[in-house]
Amino acid sequence: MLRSNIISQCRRLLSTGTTKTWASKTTAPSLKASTHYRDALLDGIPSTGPPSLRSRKYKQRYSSPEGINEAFDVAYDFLKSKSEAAYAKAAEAKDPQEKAQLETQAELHNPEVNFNFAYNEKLENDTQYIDYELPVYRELKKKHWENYGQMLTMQRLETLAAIPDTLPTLEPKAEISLKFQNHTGVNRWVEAGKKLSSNATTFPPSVKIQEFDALDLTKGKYTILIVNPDVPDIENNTYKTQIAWGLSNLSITYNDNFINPAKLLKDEGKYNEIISYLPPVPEKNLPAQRFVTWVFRQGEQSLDIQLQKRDFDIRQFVEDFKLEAIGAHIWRSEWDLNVREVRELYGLPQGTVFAKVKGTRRLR
Amino acid sequence: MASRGLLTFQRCLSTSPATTSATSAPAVPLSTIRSTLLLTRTPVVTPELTPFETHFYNYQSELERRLMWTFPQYFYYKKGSLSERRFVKAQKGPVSKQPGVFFKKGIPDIVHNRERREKQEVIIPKSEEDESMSDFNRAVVPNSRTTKADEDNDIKSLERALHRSLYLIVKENGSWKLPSFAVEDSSNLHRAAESGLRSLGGEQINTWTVARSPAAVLKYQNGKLVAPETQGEGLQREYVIKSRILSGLFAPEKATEFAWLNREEIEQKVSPEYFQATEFLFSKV
Amino acid sequence: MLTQTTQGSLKQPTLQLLRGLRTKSKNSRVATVSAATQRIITGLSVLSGRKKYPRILKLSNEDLIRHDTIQAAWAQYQRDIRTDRQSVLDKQYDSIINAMEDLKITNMELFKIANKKEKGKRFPLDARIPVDFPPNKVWHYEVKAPAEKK
Amino acid sequence: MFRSLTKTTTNTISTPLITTKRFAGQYVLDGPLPRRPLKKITLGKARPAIYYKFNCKTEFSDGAVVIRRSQTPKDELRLISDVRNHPLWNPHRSDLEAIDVNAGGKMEKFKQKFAAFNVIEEDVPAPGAVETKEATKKEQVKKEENDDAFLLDDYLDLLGQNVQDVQKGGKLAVKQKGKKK
Repeated sequence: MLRSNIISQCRRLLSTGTTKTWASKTTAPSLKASTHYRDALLDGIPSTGPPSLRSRKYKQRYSSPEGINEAFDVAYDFLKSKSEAAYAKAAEAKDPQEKAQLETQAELHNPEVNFNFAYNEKLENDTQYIDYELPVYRELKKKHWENYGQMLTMQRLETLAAIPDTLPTLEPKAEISLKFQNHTGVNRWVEAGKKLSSNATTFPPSVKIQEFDALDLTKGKYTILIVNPDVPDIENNTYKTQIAWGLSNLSITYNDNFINPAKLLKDEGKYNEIISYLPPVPEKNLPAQRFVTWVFRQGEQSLDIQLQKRDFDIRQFVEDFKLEAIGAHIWRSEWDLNVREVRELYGLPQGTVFAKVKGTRRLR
Repeated sequence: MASRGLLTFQRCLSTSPATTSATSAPAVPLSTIRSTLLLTRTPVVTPELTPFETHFYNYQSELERRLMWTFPQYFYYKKGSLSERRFVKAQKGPVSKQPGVFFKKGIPDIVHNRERREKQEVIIPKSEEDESMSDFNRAVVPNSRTTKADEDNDIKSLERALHRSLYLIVKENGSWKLPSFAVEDSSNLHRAAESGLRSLGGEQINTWTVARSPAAVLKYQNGKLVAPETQGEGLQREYVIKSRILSGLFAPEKATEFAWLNREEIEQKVSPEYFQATEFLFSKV
Repeated sequence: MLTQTTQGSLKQPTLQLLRGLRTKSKNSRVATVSAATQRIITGLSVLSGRKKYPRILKLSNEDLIRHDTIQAAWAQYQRDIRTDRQSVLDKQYDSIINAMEDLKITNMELFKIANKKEKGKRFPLDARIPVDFPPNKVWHYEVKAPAEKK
Repeated sequence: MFRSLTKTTTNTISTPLITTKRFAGQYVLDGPLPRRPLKKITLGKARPAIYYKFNCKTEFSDGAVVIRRSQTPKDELRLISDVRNHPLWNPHRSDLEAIDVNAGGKMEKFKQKFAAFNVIEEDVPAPGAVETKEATKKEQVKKEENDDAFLLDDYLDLLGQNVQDVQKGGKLAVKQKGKKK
């Protein structure tokens, strides 16, 4: 014990690089921390200070808590032995689900993996550091998503009544993020439930579908439907649902899962556009319209339907084609000064101006 | 745990019909039943720490010491008193801020004579050790956790391996096992075990029976151990009664070989089948 | 400061403003409180952390991950101990059940005595919990019969 | 730039402050400013009270040592009498004398100090002994009891030297008169 301590102390002083290696069976680069931080992470903070601090002054001032190096060395060996056992089990496992679970277990407490995940971009991931092909990063991301993103999205979907108004319920399995990539400069991920200007939503959104489960993604295909349940139906004095955009037969991988114009152009002919994009053009003096993006697993079947009419019964559609909803997103749109330009751009007729209703009285 | 509880409940329910049938059925002859004593010497000192535990506890205590509030000296030592002067004299004060001096680790941040970025080390003033000190005043010097019996590896001593549970085993017919005694005139199992122990090892022993109900049953067929679920004719049964030794000693008058051993040593002494059947009774601590 | 001047006994006392006159004691900043109040203040200030807090512990990114790793390893270690202990307890419990069931078949008399509830049973008075360092006399070899209860 | 900044600050100071925000959602109406702005403890910023503790080596009467944590500035503590040498907790040990538990304690000191006044047990005070007030009082009470079967609690003795019995009713006065005669 004492001897190993002295050796590690010497190594710290000489800083010739760490000798610690995890029991990883693959040589994926994302299972190793960047060389800049690796030695400090595994062998303790060097006398020059932690590499993660930029300023020389703060590097000098920093001091680690006492006893952390010795405790870490023992903890690392302990976890590594557990990891070896899990890898040995995984080698014998037949079921891919079980194998993925064991591999996750083997890498979940690897400090390098945790370091990579904690301090790198998680949504627009660099596969050098975060590789979602590895089950451990999917597990970490799933925990991260469940802690905030999933709860937020579900709360917005339920409080804005998108859930009973479009589809009866949702058991979220994948993280759906949405963004409008265009010249307007609104190039941020849209928070669920946000009101967007009609200028920003002129062109179709880009959708990111992050799967977490261990699936065979080469076979499974995906469908995206964007529906608007707040289209005024003047004849019946009510609202009706219209489809704003529909895509099917989309194929994704764990890392390449951002459905944006670039990807659609590249995959031309491989996917099916159920109906072309109709941007939100809400009428004046109506309450905000909800645009709900639904993402489905369609299995191995091909869905080659093309719709002509915008009026849409999403429940019937889902039932007909046996789609499995895995995630949803929502944004809202209200009339603003840009609506006229959008209508002109898409050659739409002029919108109706409704009478102003004071207060919160609803249309009957 | 719930299913386990339910199991006992079912067993309780099933006792009543079984009782009536059992009374009518002929009992197994008492000569085939023996009472075995599992006599434990519980640990005298706390368990030894593993390297992981040692380092982890050290790290946690260092973290706590770093986050501890400053020691309120003014509360324990009255201002201007002799004890306060002695206390203040014993302390190593922190390095305070000096004009024109560069501090590599940052300018000292001292409040109430404590560097706020580090743990506070309070030294308690000690008077010099001398002959005149009474028995009450002398410094506390703990005894060693290892004893002479440990050095000699005296397996008959109760003062060995103070951090472990020790169990009494005896050599019977050339093999080591737990001491077992015949049950005479259907008294009861725990009495038979305790009186048997005294007849073998003398009256100078103070034990405490944990429970009257047996902790396990060992079954022999033709002198060989069989599974505890086995039923049938010609079985020899040994019921294990748990007990603890509190003081006194086991000193057999006859030349009976005996030993006080911990779990690992028992594993080496007894036969593998015997250890297999009884291993869950021996504590790992 | 307004003070009364007594110049001329016949005159009415007048109020005159004096500058720079000290109105409080020299150590006016030190609150002059009674000893009892001071005791209460001292006692309360022991409970208050206002001047006793050390600085917040800030860990660098590397150290934070190292700390989390230690905690994860400890949690795993404790879990292992827990499951181990539980499995032994399960075995012991099953063994007791099995032995009692067996005793019921073999000898009803013995079973009835073994199954009897022991009312008012307590731990022995001379049992001791483990200590960090052993006593001077580790084991007491002589046993005296305890005095009978009156 | 600088000037404008100063100007605005003076402006804000000169304008009377109507509302002061103390906590989120709580407004205190027009009044004097609080001397020190009340500090709001935000989520995750609360700090637990970790008092300074010493590792105290505690030695039992038989030499066993445990290390316990204590706020008292002591790193050693020695117990004289505890469960390890008390006859009650060691029923099977013959080497323990039944030592007086209170030896050297407060009760013992008290007894030593007031041994001279221990007259309650004796019926007749020793000749030559100083008659204390208590003794006389006791006599009085006894007489009273004999005279009139008036029961007064003996417990008054326990209260101390200068105790005066409470006069209840007029009977006592009558007796005193009789005594004076």
